[in-house]
Amino acid sequence: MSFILSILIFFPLIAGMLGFIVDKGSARVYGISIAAIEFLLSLWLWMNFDANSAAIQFIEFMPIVKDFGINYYVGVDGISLFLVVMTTLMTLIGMVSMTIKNEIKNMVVTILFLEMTMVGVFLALDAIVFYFFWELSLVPMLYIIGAWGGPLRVYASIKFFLYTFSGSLIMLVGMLFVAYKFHEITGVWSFAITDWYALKFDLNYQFWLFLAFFVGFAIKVPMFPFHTWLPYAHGQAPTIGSVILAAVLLKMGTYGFVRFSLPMFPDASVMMILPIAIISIIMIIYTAMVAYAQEDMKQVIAYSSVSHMGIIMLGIFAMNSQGISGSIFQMLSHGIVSGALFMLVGVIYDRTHTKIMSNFGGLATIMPKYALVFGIMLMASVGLPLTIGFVGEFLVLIGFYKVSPVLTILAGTSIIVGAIYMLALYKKSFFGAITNEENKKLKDLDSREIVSFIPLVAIVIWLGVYPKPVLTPIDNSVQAMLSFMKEKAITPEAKNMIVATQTAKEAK
Amino acid sequence: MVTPIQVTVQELNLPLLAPMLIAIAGGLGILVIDLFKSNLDKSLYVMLSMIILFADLLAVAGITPNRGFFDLMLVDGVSIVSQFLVIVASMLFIPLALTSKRFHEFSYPEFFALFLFMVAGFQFMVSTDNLILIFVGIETASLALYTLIAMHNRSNSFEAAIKYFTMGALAAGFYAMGSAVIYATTGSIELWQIKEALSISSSTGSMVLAVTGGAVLLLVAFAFKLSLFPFHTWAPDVYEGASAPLAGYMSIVPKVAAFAVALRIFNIYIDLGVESVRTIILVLAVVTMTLANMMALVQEDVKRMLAYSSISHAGFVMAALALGTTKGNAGVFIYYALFMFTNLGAFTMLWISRHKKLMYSDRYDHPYEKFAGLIKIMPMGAVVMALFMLSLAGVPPFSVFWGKLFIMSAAVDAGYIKLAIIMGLNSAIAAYYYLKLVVYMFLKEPVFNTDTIYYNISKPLMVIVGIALVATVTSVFFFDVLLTYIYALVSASGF
Amino acid sequence: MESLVYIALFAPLVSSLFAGLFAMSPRQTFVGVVSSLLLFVSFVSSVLLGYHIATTGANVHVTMMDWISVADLHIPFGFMADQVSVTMMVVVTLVSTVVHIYSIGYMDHDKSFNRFFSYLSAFVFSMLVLVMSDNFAGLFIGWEGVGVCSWLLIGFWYHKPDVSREENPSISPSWAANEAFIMNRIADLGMLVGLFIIFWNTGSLQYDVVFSQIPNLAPAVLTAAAAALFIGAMGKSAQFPLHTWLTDAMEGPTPVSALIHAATMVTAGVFLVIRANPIFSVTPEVSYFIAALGTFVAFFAASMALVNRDLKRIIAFSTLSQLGYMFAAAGLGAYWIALFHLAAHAFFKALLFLGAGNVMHAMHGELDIFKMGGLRKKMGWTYAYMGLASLALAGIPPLAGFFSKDAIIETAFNEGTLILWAMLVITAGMTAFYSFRQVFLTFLGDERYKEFGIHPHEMYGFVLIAMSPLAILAVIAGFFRDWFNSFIIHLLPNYEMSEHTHHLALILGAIVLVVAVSGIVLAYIKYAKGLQRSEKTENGFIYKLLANQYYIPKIYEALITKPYAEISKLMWTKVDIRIVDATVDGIAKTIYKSGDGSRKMQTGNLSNYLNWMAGGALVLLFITVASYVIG
Amino acid sequence: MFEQIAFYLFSILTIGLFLVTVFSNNILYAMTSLASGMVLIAGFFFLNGADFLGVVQLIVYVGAVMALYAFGMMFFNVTKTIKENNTSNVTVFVLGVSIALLMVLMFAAPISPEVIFVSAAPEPNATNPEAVGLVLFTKYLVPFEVAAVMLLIAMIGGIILAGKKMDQSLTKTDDENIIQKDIK
Amino acid sequence: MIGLNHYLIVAGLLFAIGLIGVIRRRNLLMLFFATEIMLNAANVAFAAISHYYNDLSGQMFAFFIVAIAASEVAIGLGLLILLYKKQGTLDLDDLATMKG
Repeated sequence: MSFILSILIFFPLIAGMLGFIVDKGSARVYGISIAAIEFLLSLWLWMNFDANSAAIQFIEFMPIVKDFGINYYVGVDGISLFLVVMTTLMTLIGMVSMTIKNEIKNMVVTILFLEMTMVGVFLALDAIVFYFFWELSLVPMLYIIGAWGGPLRVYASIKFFLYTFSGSLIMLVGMLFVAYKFHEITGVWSFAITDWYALKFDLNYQFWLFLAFFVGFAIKVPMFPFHTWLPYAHGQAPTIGSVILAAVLLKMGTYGFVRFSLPMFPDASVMMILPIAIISIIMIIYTAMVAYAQEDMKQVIAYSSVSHMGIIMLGIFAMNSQGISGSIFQMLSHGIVSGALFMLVGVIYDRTHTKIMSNFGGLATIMPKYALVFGIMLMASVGLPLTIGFVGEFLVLIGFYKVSPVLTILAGTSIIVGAIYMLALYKKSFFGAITNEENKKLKDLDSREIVSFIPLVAIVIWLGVYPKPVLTPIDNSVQAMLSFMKEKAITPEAKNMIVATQTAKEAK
Repeated sequence: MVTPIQVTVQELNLPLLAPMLIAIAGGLGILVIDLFKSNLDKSLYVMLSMIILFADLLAVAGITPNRGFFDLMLVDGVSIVSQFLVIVASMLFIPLALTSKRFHEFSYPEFFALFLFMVAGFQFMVSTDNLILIFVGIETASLALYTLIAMHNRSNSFEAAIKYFTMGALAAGFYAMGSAVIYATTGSIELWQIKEALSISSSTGSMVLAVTGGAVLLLVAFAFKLSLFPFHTWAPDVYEGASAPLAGYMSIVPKVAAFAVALRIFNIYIDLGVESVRTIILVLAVVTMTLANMMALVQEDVKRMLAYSSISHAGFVMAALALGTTKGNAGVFIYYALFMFTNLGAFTMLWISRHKKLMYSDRYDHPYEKFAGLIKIMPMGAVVMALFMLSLAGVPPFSVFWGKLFIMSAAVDAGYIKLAIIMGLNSAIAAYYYLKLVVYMFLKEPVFNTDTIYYNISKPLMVIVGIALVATVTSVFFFDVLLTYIYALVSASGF
Repeated sequence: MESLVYIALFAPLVSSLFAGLFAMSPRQTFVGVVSSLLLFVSFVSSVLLGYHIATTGANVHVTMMDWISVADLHIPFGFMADQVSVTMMVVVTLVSTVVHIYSIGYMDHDKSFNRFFSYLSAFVFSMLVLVMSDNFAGLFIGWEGVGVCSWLLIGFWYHKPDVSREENPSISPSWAANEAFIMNRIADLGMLVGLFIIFWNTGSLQYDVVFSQIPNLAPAVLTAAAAALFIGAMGKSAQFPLHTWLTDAMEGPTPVSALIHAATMVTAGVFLVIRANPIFSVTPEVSYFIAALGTFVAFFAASMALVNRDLKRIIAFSTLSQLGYMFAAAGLGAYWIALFHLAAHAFFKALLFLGAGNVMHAMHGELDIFKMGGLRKKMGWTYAYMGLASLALAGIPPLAGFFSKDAIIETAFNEGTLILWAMLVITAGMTAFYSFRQVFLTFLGDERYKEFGIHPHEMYGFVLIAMSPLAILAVIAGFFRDWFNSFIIHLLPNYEMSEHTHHLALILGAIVLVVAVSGIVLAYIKYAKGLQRSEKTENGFIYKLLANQYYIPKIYEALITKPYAEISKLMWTKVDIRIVDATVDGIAKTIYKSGDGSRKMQTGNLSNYLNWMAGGALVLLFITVASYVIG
Repeated sequence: MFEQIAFYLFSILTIGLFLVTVFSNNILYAMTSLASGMVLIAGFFFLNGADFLGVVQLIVYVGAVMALYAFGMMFFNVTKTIKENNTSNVTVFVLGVSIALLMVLMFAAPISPEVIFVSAAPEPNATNPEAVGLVLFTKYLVPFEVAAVMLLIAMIGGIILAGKKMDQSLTKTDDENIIQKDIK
Repeated sequence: MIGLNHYLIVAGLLFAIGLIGVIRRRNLLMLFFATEIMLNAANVAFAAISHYYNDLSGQMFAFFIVAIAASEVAIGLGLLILLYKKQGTLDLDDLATMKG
């Protein structure tokens, strides 16, 4: 299994191609089996991953365009490992919970393609390969939103595509410039990220390159004020689309910051802490308020995603292990929780064909199991300790406190504003009297839905209570990255700001 | 008394002429066959043309870069690359005559003869650095092309041919005048001599105006050929009026040839550091890609949209040419090599769906509505077309992406970061109208729920689409080879 | 001993999960019984632990496993039983055992019976985590855990719809639940910040490490940490200005009010101050503020209780008031007295609430004391319990409240803060008055309930028996004060009255007693005979002010809730859609429009095209000439 | 002196005649003036010693091209005054005069290249046609042949486009309606 | 003395006149006349330069321009006739079905 990463990336692709042959009626089962195998493969990867090593493992290298330094170069470290596992898991669960009836085969195949691109993004170590998967992921998502979405689906899908596409093209220019600089210095073309790490840019270059990459990543995250595609995309996407979009696609942006921006431009990153923190805080508070104003249940969760992504961004720019590890953990947690929440909205949407909260009320009486699962996910979303949502948020905030107490307090309001909109949602939909007579006939979760939620609930609690197996490998890699950044930083401010833990311990 | 001139055959280096001669002889042969026996089926001529083109290709492959025929012919790397592109594109084009429905032009054997003459014209055009032969080559090819367009025989195609012809004639006037100015300033009409002359005298004050003025007049002529703003106005109408395959062909072959010549001419100025020429070209390129993109956004017809998109792509490539680096120059041909398959594939898809009557619109053959819900009517067709569209939009790993990547990289390397960003943003704008078609095909309901879209399909057409598709999708595997080969040839030619 | 820690801690969790298994099935009495038994097991373990600690003086400390471990931040799941935590454990498990048993009777008609036990036990587990944790993060787990359980339990009858504030000041259970949760969250942010300050300055969140580092820390850091932690405490203990949720929390079932909103959870804030006393004792400014705020809240809450007509709300205000007392003590440095009052208060307040629950049960959910009266005849036992508890609350010797409250008032005097002392004394009188106003209106006088066709009946016998431990403790707890003092000073700093105070102790006690008794007497005169309402008083400004809780909920609604909702709406409809999104769409539209505009150059007329070409050539030539002329 | 007189005469006449061509509304005038202009252009050629070119100009333009135009003109029967919706004079004036000015400006500067590469110097002893022949059939043989192909194309193109077969369009006729004889 | 510049200026003027014709004319036939003028302008320049530089390349160029002009006339007339047969007009204003 030395080609495990390639298998992970391309297995869904091949299976997806073969999926065209499968009969329509069996397509769903086929999709679930493939996703399950893929998930098991990712678990195998995890099992065989050396958690004590911070290095990149399972490296595969094969030249594609030799003269231009483009190589098929993949590898996995603690930062990417769990994102891959989460991707395969959420794909599997999304597939299990899928209720789409029309064109099911196309859907299954599309999701498998999407899975390939998502896994590819997290495993790529060559900028062009990264870009390749990054862009390619837009296509299946476009199709999913556009083909199975709500009334505004075409607008939403095109907006999603064009917005992200524009940003990433600017990022591409940035990548090309880095490659050019690499060529200028070493005389060799290379797009390998690990090679790029070795480059030291002066401050001016760092700043502009950081901005170029920022545009690409920020739109994907999405950071304020680039976030407006998200409510449309979520609002219109079918459940599975929202699940994958929220759980995985958004993480690509934040992952990009960790993978590219920080190690490549440490000084610019330190320079940008304040602006990014301010944007993050705007994201946290502003979008939380907007979420509170929503009438559509799904839009609340869509905006809440933006708010949570604000926390993740903040953590990444804490420049210490707590913040960054916390961010990565929060990516996982947000992936699982928001994915579950979107699935939950999908459950009620399937039954009533509405997502407007005022149409509900008193659901807890009619659908107690549903209310229970929703309640658990809600608590995880607002960051209740012993659920997965707390660990990341706590680490991010504690990490950023080192940078700026005042900003941390502002960002910390997320625990308040987050509770406000989530509880309001829960109250409007689940509590109170049953206002709509038709809702009395609603069925509680069926066994298929329960099966798809149980693993999520289990993970939410497991990683809330015992996050160590996940946190340790992440932390190892993050610490290695931080000490590398500290080493590499050229300005004294950056050297001061970046907390490589080894030195922090010595200082004590 | 005139002294006799001694020439050895060796000196003439006749193999350089072989490819063009093959094409011309082939064309004449077809005419002769028609003389002896008329009423032969078009498939015969298609196959004959294929064979002739293949022989042509082999002849090109056998050439070692050299000068020949009193140094008039210049077959260097650029020439070989462009000839390859011209011939390969022609070979992809010719089988498109084998449609299941009859169209007027293919009932003429002369169509194929003219076509082969045209190919020879393009080959001459790129295989010399003498302004006369360039001019004669351009006109040979163009006159044949005008006829081919008009032979589609409906009012739109006449209109297209006349528009193209008239503007072409005007461009010819500019070319002639520009050449005269250059001749006046250097006393030569051979580009290598012009370059030497200019490198000595361009610095002297009084001549600068004439030197750049001549360049600008030539630029007008080539801007017309390359459809750069504001000389592009013919392109959308001509593409709309011409048959789909010919439109696709026009978006590749004449442009490749014109780019090869433009490269020879304007590289002189760029190399000599005449910044005004470079700036003008850059501005034209940027305006072209941006404006054409914007206009493509609002089109109702796919073919017309593709016309604007071709204009935009040409602007993109023109910018690479203006960089003046080997990478940029190689990028021109790499881009077209990759763009060729995708674009021809897309136009072939239009050709497959061509109806004789206008069913979906009063004016257009291929309005967007025609493709609505294509996924339900011909799923494979929709997927293939979508792949072409994504490739055109520059989504990796499809072929045009690599071209874009390379050219943007060239721009970045040359220090034109802003240009690269403009290119990027333009690609994003362009994505909209490509996506629009994808959206129509995948996300809308069909207008008529029939399988009439298949109207014009035939096996050869499917094969061509297949080839285009494979080349588009697997470009990631051959891009390396292509890059190495073209780069080596272009840099060996001194560009 | 370690296993006892685990048993005490996890028995409620097991109980909760067990009850949770049946949450969606119909009422099963055995669920309540099993839960109560498990809670009793927890209680016994706590008592055994307490005995162990009392006899050996050694703490029991266990570390279960790592929780979060990132870089130099290591947070384990560590639990310890020391004097403070074991006191809390005993109190919590005792009261909760009683409440569990009580609930079997009280909730017998509720179809969510099983679910109720699940929540209730979950609460106890969270509370135990809160008190037993050996680090601040663990405390925070419990802190949030009790918050959630409180949310669940306040909103237990979530099916009730929202009504206007005039009809029900708490609007609805679910509204009250959300209010409680969100207000607590506001305070929790302060708590979190406190944690951050502590971590980045000491490198740990373990109590022992943190406290041992205190001498090395700058005063400013300590002040900030203490202030931040106290903000956390203010939320959980419902101190002004975060107090409104507590009275609204009375929407929950009465056992919940007894357990959570009287005996245990609300005292978590006091517990935090006591637990973190090494920090607070070196930050006099914060401590003084705590004392002052506590005193103010004691008075403030009592004043609102004077005019309230709602049986449970009166008790809730009294809880608030008593929490003020505790904070006053803790703020003045008398941590052990605060803890003692906490325990004593837990007993009699829980008893009071449970008694109120009996009344409510009898009155079919009616809570307006103006509609009761004369219930003594029907509910003798309940009358006795409530009377006893009220006596204890009023601080009448020899009941528990006397010993604990008197000590606090004495402390205020001892510290020389006479204003605080005076206010506390006045408050004691008010306490006595409103307690007995409530008791008399409920149990004595004319039987007003008959007008409403209610047929009250006494609570089940087993329930009354279950309440008896609380009653007994409410009576005798005070006698253990000295013993408790000697037990607790192993951990907490002792607080000794000065010589001067000692001399005056008797006089001081007498003053308090006189004030309290006069309060009772006043209540008797006014209400024992029956309800006499005076229009004039009720329309008076002060009466209205108090009855409307100083209009604070309305102010909050007008200044915070409504503006927040409106601004949110504005942010969405105006900023997000009209500005941010419109900009994006605007760019797209501009591009599209310019496409439409430039399309016009494509007129289709060849002559125009030729003109374009000529024009283009002209411009290019012109540029050339211009650049030649210029440069 | 003769040269000067001839030059100015020819210049003024050609410019005048061509202006008539461009501005006249009568197609006959326009064509006549064009033909005369062409003759005078040949005069320029003779002035510059390009005898061969002059003859070619006369034969090709005045002979062939004008014959073709005349033929075309007769075909259309447009001998009368044509009605044109000419481009506005302002545009014409602005564009035309500016271009003229710019061209003059460009050519007015003294053209004195430091290096002139003479690649095809005429044989010193040969007459102009001989010299032209020598160059044309050596160095410019290839363009010459290509021009032949070009003329062939023009011929074929002309025949096809003006031919009868274009009268019925197969492109517009449904396949079922195409009778074999229409095809050829 | 008549210098090269004189000829070039005349050529330039003729070119401009041709261009004016192209701009102004709406009748296709008249338009073709104008393009012929432009080509002839270039020819004048070539012949003159050829003379002054004593180089035959210019005459060659002019020769080929004549050939090209002739070919263009043939094709142009072919198109013209075709258009006239189909549309019955030579006015460009009537030839604008494709636009936008």
